[in-house]
Amino acid sequence: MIEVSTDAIDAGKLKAELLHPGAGGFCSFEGWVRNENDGRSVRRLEYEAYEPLVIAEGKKVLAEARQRFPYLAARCVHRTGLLEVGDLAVWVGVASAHREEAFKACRYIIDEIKVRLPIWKKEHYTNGDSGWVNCERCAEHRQD
Amino acid sequence: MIEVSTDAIDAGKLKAELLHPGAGGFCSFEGWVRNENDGRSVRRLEYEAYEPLVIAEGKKVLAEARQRFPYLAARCVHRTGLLEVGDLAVWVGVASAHREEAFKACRYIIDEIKVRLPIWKKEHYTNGDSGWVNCERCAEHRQD
Amino acid sequence: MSPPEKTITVRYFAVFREHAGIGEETLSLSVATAKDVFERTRLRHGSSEPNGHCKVAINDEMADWSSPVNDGDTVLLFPPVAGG
Amino acid sequence: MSPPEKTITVRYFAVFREHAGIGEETLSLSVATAKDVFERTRLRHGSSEPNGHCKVAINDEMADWSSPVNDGDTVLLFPPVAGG
Repeated sequence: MIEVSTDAIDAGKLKAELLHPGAGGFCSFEGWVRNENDGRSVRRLEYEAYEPLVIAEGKKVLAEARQRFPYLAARCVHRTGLLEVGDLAVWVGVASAHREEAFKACRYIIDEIKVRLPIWKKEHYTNGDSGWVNCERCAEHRQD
Repeated sequence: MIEVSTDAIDAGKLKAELLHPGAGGFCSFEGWVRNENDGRSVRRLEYEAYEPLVIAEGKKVLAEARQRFPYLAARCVHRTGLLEVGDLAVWVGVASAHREEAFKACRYIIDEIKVRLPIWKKEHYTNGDSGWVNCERCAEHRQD
Repeated sequence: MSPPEKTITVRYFAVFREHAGIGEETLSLSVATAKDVFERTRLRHGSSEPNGHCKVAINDEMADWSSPVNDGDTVLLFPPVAGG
Repeated sequence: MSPPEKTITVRYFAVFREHAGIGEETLSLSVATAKDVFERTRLRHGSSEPNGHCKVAINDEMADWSSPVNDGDTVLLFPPVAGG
């Protein structure tokens, strides 16, 4: 299951929903807003997502991960809106019988999410500038 | 930092202590007591640890992981005593600038802990039997 | 001979929306493919080409730049993604 | 000629402790190495050989089976570990 949320992500609650009596291993990944990117000092981040396709593509990613690394339960939530340094931007959790599948499925899910799902990140720097990540060459005539 | 605990592990509290403004990725692994092992139905587990050497060897493992996959902060807690199905037996958390180091260091730490630290696991089966894991051929004259 | 005019709703996201100053508009365009829509709206979103990092969806399904667009379709123009 | 007798404290863990029915005992043993201690206490811990899966520590330091033991040392006999 994958979700988009404008509210703070409650990692403990999400994990509790993955409990399974046959699960011996649980791996989670959290993306935190950090204070620096590419040498620039970051004050906050802004995430925009197109929810219908985040959900549709996210389901495909989870199904692919399950086929490759059979797990018992997995879940992903991505935050949108304005986030401060230290805030939780994305949470992925995978429960499986053994740790191998949990680690590999979790890694697969976050790697695919970062490149396939329609989610965009705008960095707001401490010097007042801002910029969309991966978009240096997107626009010919950007306002700076 | 590595610890042995007879009390329930509070994953949320442990994670909060790893928060770091330069951390963009956090990976955690949890070992949960599951209801089955090698085809036998498990009711509960009993963990025994020799704490002085768990701490000493555990520190070495964390230092090795940091050298191979430079992370910002890491922590591990292993539970001892009687645990029921679904209980949290071990928690490993790693925060790093990027996700690569967090995943790899977390995996390295749990893999090494499982084979190097003086911690033993006794399975109590639903049929009333019990047995120490990995010890089938340890004792010549075991009472069964 | 140019293709017949079609009514196409175009949606802009993230940097494209900011550059266009609008999230969505409905246009009459002589277009055959998603790539044609991208090029005909260049002045709006400001990007010179649908390179490998930009993506497109038609009616909420991920599509290719060569996918055909039909009268009444909604075309979503996605700048490079950056989740997580 | 057997080595001189040494006072050695031996500690048993997990299945070894259960089999010995005791966690620790102090013995006078004619031993040179950790392996000798393992073999001299075989009837206690019940294991036939210090195979690759058993481990040993001397005075709270991980050791090898060929490590020398000295008078007054504490030798810890570890059955195969199973953390996590």
